[in-house]
Amino acid sequence: MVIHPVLLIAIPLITAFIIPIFKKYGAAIAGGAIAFNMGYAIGIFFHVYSNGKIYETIAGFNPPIGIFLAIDSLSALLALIINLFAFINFVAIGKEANYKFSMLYLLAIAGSTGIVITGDIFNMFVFFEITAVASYALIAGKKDKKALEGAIKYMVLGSIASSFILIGIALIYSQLKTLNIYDIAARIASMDAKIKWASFAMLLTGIGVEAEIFPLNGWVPSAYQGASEGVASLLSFAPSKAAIYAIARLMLVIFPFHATYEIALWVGVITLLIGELAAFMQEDVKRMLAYSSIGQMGMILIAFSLASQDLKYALIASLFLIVSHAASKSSLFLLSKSEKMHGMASKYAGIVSVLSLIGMPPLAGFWGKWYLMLAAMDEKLWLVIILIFFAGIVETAYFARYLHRSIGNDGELSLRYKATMAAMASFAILFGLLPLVYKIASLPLWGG
Amino acid sequence: MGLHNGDKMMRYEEWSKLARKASKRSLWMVHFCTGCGAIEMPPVMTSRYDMERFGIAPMATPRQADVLLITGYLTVKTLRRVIQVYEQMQSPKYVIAFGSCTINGGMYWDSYNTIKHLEKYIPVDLYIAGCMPRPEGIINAFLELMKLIDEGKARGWERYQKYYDKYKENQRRVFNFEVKEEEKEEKEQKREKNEEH
Amino acid sequence: MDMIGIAIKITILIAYAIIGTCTGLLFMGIGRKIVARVHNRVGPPFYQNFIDVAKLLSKKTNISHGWIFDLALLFSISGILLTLLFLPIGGVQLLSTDGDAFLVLYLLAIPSLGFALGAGASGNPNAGVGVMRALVMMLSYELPFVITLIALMIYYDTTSLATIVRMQSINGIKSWAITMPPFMIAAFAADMALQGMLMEQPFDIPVAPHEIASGPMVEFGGKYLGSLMLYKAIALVAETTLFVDLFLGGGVVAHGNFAFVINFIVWLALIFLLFALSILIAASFPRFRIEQAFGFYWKYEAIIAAISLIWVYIMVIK
Amino acid sequence: MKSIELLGKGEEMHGRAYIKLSADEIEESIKKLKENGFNHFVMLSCVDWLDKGKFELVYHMWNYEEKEHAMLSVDIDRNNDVMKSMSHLFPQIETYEREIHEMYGIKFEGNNRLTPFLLENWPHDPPMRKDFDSKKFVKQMYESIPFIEGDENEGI
Amino acid sequence: MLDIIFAELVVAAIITFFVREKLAAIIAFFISLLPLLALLDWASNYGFAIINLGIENHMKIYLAGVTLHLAITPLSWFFALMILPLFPVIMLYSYSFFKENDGFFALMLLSLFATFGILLSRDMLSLFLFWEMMSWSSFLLVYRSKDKNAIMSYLIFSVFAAFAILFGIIILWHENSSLLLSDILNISGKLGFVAIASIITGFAVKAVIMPLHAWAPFVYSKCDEPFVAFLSGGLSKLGYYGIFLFLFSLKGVDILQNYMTNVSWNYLLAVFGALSAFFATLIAILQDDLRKLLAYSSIGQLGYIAIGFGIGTPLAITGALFQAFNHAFFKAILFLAAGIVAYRTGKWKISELGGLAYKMPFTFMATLFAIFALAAIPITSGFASKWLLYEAAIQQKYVFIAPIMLIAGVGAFLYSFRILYGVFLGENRHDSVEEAPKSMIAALFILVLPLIIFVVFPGYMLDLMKPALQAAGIESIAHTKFAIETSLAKYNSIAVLITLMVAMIPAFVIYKARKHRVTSFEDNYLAGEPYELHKPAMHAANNYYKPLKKVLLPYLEPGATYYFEKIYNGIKCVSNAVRRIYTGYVQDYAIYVVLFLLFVMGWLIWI
Repeated sequence: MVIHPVLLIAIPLITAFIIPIFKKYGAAIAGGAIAFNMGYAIGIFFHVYSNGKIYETIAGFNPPIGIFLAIDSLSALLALIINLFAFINFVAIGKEANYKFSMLYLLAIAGSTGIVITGDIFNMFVFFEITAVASYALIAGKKDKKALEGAIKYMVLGSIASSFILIGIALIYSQLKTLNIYDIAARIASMDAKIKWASFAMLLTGIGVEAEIFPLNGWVPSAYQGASEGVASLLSFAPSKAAIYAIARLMLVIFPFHATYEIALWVGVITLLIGELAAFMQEDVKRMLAYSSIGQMGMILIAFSLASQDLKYALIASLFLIVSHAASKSSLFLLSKSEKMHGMASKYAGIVSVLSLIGMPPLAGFWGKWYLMLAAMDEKLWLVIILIFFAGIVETAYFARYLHRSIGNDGELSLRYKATMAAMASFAILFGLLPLVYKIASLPLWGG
Repeated sequence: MGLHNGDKMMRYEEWSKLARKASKRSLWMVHFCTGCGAIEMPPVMTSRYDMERFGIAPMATPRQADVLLITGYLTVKTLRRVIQVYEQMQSPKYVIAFGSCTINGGMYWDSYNTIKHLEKYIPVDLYIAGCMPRPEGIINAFLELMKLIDEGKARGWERYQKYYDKYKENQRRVFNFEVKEEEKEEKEQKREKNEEH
Repeated sequence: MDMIGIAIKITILIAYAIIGTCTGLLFMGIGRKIVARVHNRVGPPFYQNFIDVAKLLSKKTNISHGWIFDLALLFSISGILLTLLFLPIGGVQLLSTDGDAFLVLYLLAIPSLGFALGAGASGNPNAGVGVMRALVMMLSYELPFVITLIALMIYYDTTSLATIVRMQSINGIKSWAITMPPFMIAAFAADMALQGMLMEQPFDIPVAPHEIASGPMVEFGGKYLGSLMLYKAIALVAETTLFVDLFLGGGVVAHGNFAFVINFIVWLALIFLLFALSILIAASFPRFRIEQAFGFYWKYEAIIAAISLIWVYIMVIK
Repeated sequence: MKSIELLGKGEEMHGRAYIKLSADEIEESIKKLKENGFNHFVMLSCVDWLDKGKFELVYHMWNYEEKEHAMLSVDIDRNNDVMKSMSHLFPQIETYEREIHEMYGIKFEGNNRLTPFLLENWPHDPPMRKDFDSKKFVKQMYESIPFIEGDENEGI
Repeated sequence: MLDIIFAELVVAAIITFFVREKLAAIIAFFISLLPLLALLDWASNYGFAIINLGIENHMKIYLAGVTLHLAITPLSWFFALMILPLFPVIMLYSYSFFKENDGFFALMLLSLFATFGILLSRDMLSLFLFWEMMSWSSFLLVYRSKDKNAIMSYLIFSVFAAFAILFGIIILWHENSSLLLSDILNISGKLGFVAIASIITGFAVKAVIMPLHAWAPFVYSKCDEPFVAFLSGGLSKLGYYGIFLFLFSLKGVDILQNYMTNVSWNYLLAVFGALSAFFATLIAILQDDLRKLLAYSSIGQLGYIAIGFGIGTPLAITGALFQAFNHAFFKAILFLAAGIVAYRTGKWKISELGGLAYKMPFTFMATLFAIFALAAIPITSGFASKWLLYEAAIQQKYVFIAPIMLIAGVGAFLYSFRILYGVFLGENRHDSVEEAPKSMIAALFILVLPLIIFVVFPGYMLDLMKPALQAAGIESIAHTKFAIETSLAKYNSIAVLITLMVAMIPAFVIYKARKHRVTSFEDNYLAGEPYELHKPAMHAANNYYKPLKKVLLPYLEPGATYYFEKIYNGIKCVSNAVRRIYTGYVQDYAIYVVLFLLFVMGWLIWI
């Protein structure tokens, strides 16, 4: 049967604009839309899982002009993660979501899914804008001083970033007269060298702000701290994952050169170190988790940069890391609502996510670290391995302190909330055991 | 404390002659230095008089000792400790009492809290006269004790077991300073005398 | 080994056990005589210790503190007899082919551990403190003794006492270990350790009668004290024989058919000399404090022993 | 004599200052002497004047610079023998008071350790008082206890 | 057959989370018997023939796209025999130890799953995977103790160990591109050296060798007893299993050796072992807390095994394995006994305990036997193992190690008597205490059993070891059922036993010759002072080795934790410096973005 991935974006956008009309039922409609999105994303994932890539053009125009969607193994998995966790997160947010909140929520989901599955670079910029705006509003949703401060910071940096992306795309368009990523990749060699590097730098910086790379992630701590738990969890799996996917698309497809690989690798390493060390002495739980996710982003960037040298294991590592980070970090953000881990479910969620992040076996985090090490070993990057180990130990230190501080049984959470947390955390186990990620990663990449 | 009824009376003749011979030549003593006799003990041990040639050695605890030396006057308070030490010793055990204070109270004959006749409370095998006997006297006493053991006459510890309840009765009376009844009404008369005084 | 051989061996073992006890008691008596002479006193007859043991064992009432207290009695005599039988005495290898120096070192621990248990079970605080001091003393004198032991083992490249005695008695006195310079130093250190092992005066801290009312032996009376005296006697013989075996060729001088008798006499003489030496040291030294004793062994003695060990090591490597 | 000048009364006896005081003056006079060099409290003694019907408590103090011994004497009626405790001035007074209480039966208010001190469980009235006839007590107490005669009287 | 066991372990672990603690204990007990059955069945049908199972009949587990190879080998069989019996005993012990079921049994079953996995894994990935499983399942058991030091130190050290092993494994994998353990032979040179060294340090952390032991005292003294019995008895042996595997079975020693020929590297392991034996024993003597004392004594005894592996001769390795076997059992007994004491009196400090021997006779007997084994008294199997180590040290003429080992052995007497006297003898201040529940006593005496078997037949233990040693290419030393023969001397355990019995006769005669009367505790000689007058404190066990402490403390002062504290503070000030980058002002962040852009362009265009 014919699969139209465009629905993944269309449905949430349409429902987002319908909701203001039925104010009372806003949340219910949004829930329905997200549920549809989840189901459809699972369908697409298994379709791609069984018979490879899907290309689709919209409105009948052929590539250079028409909007072009391309879903390969990487984007299918990311789409699945974003929509799956979006639905669970929405269940967790539950009643607080009035119609304004659910509208923004839908926009953010639509934007992130759009980035992931689009094949057109300008289209990706548009979706970046949508997610960025939605996230500013969502962060500011909590209406207290910290939230506003976080939102403003994110907005300032976000706007600078989008302008850089636009310049980057303009440079490419001026040279190659096409916006289709597939075309750009094919004709990148014919670009003038200086403009090529300039566009790469612009794009990397622009998307980097969203993807929390080291110097560009100033907004991350205050944003995550300000946002409410639901939004922080959303931020941790949707926009940042989409952004790191965009960089991956950049690295793997458009600029697969050695120079860009080195830049990305060392930026990733520095982000990892800065993230972990900053988190080491953090007292506030949310800020600590924010710095920790910066660190994890750094590690994913290292994995993708290694993947760009088409090392067999690096891609598997990056996928495992993304899955593990999404699952455990969002459940930890949800958990940070109550100071202490009370009751069996929250203890289960907290401990499983911490163990997955540290890299303990059967969980996804372990496989991520294992394959990352194998890939790094292929490249004989001794210093990188040592630094990853050091960062790992620092990470263990502050997570151990976090686990110790959260012993105790005050801070009551509703059963629904705890169930969602446990569900998210158990995805780390699920992906750790099933050979899904391993198989999907070995499929041939699109456009590479 | 003291004697448990389980420890049935030991007949003296059971003892083999050799055992008495051995215990005679190896008397281990613990000396309870209450009064002024304690200072007489060091010269007995040192080279001039040297009691070790008779096999007599000073021991630290009553468990290891055979002879208990009471070296001076005993107040009621110290008598309680002496009896505790005596009962911790393992029979056959002997008691040698020094000086006139243990025989009949000595110069403290009229003091309200010193013990007058020691053998009322613990069986004494040998008294040494003198207001603190000289070392020769002590050595002579030990030899005398050896002769007694040899002839099987030093059986103070057996008397203690035989008349155990009598000893205990005396000890109890002295510890609680119990005085007979007739003494009570004398006290009443004295009180009236004081009132009108 | 057939039945007759075993029977002979058992009789020899029993004979040596009795000889060990009697010589021990005899030497203690003579020791007290020597000390008396030093004090310019007449001193007890030499058979005094036999009388003391007989008196103790013939005590009418014996007071014990429960079954753990009785362990002391059982372990002490059996442990030290066991140690004695594993030593080559006067050239006669009793059971020492079956065990070696480490076994003897640890066998010495059985009686002291038995005592420690018995003293502890009595509940008397003096006993507890006494046992603590005995164990600290053991820790302190073991260091120099062990270092000299290892020096010997490395030199003769064997740990079994029987072979050490055999190698030292090849050509009589000339082949004794003490004739070689490094082992002279080692012998000095080991002799100081022997002083601690025998619990003679400068190191009789655990059984100090004045401070802790004779330490572990506070509650021991009658047969318990008797067994302690027997243990002390046999221990005296065992420890001095160990020293003789290690440094003085186990007293083996002659190798003829009457060698057995001559060796036995030489062994007796050597043991007596050693014991006399330690008695003389005892008579002329006040009792140390426990920290001083620990410092003495672990600083000075250990250094002396270490020098001899290194010297032997260099000799062996060349 | 320095103490006599200080307190204004008392006379010199055998080279020591003997000062007669009443029960309530005694406290501040001790304090006064204490500040002026009499920092050594020698002892507290008690004399039982049976015929005069009074106890005489003497507080002995010594001055090291002046090499002077001051004796502050107080008389207490024999029948209501109560005296204020001075242990807050010199701590060792408490022990002396305990002994005097046990031997003479004088009650010292403010001294909360008047427990049995030298005589364990002594039921009779205090022994050091003159009216206590110790010879008679000995006869009644110790003579009344019988010797232990064994029937076959072996040994001694 | 193995995969059924693995499946059952996991299922049981999940079930016991939700079931009441009594039922959970029963389930846990029966499930933990399964691996033992696997052992016996392997021993019976393969017999002791040395069959190195080829790859083909390995059991395969497919996990996240990777296959794990598992099979029983002679070496893992011997170590399993040492570790696995602990589990059913601990389950039996904790049947009445825990009041409510808060996941103890489930986590113990997970640890059993991981231990069984480690022992069976035939390739480096599964070894590392199960090793990590072991560290996090035991971490969760440590996590129950709710003590900051224990949690943090345990997790950090475990992760450090894991990374060290991972570093080694990826190098080995990279060199000969196959994860199978049997293929590590053809690696050499600098990389091989670094790999083996890091793997050994990784395993050394769990084997509690001195410089890496800082986590042990905290963890041993804060977690609940049954787990600590497994931790010290079983888990440390896994560390040594790893060391043995990589050093001897896979010829790690030669790799280390031929890289730097002048330095004999395994001697370094022996030196660390000797230091840890010596210092841990001295520190153990001065401890007042019972669990801390047992913790340091455990580190000390483990030091012996490290010495044995360090010396490396067949004699030394046999001694080390024998010592590992003994240590697993007598240390488990001691910790379980400490658990019983705490279960009944609720106190840890030795100075507060006292006089429990007559109230808890069975516990006392079991502890007495364990103490004899610990202190290596000749009639116990502890002596045979230590004797072998001493022989090996003298044979190799290791002048530095031999005296330290012997002194540590003597030091063992001191703290073992401190336990006996402080806890069981002396004045009894806990009258209401009664004997431990049946299940605990049964657990203790099951553990005493193997120690007794090898008392009489040390030779039998060497037969058990023979297949493991042959598999590693080390020939076993000559031994009959009773006696062990080495080039230096012979140790005939049965001779010692019989002579002791015979020598016991005169003592028994003296004992029976005279009747004796048992007096009460009050009738003690207190310089004549009657006890009941004012009940003086009679327990001499608080601050028991005061003179020794006064002499030794200045030398032992800066403990290992001091140095790790310094590292922790170092990282702390680095992280403070890093945190200062996030100033909190948006304009700084904006400048950062622009600078980053210029940096990237500059880098790309000019370089």
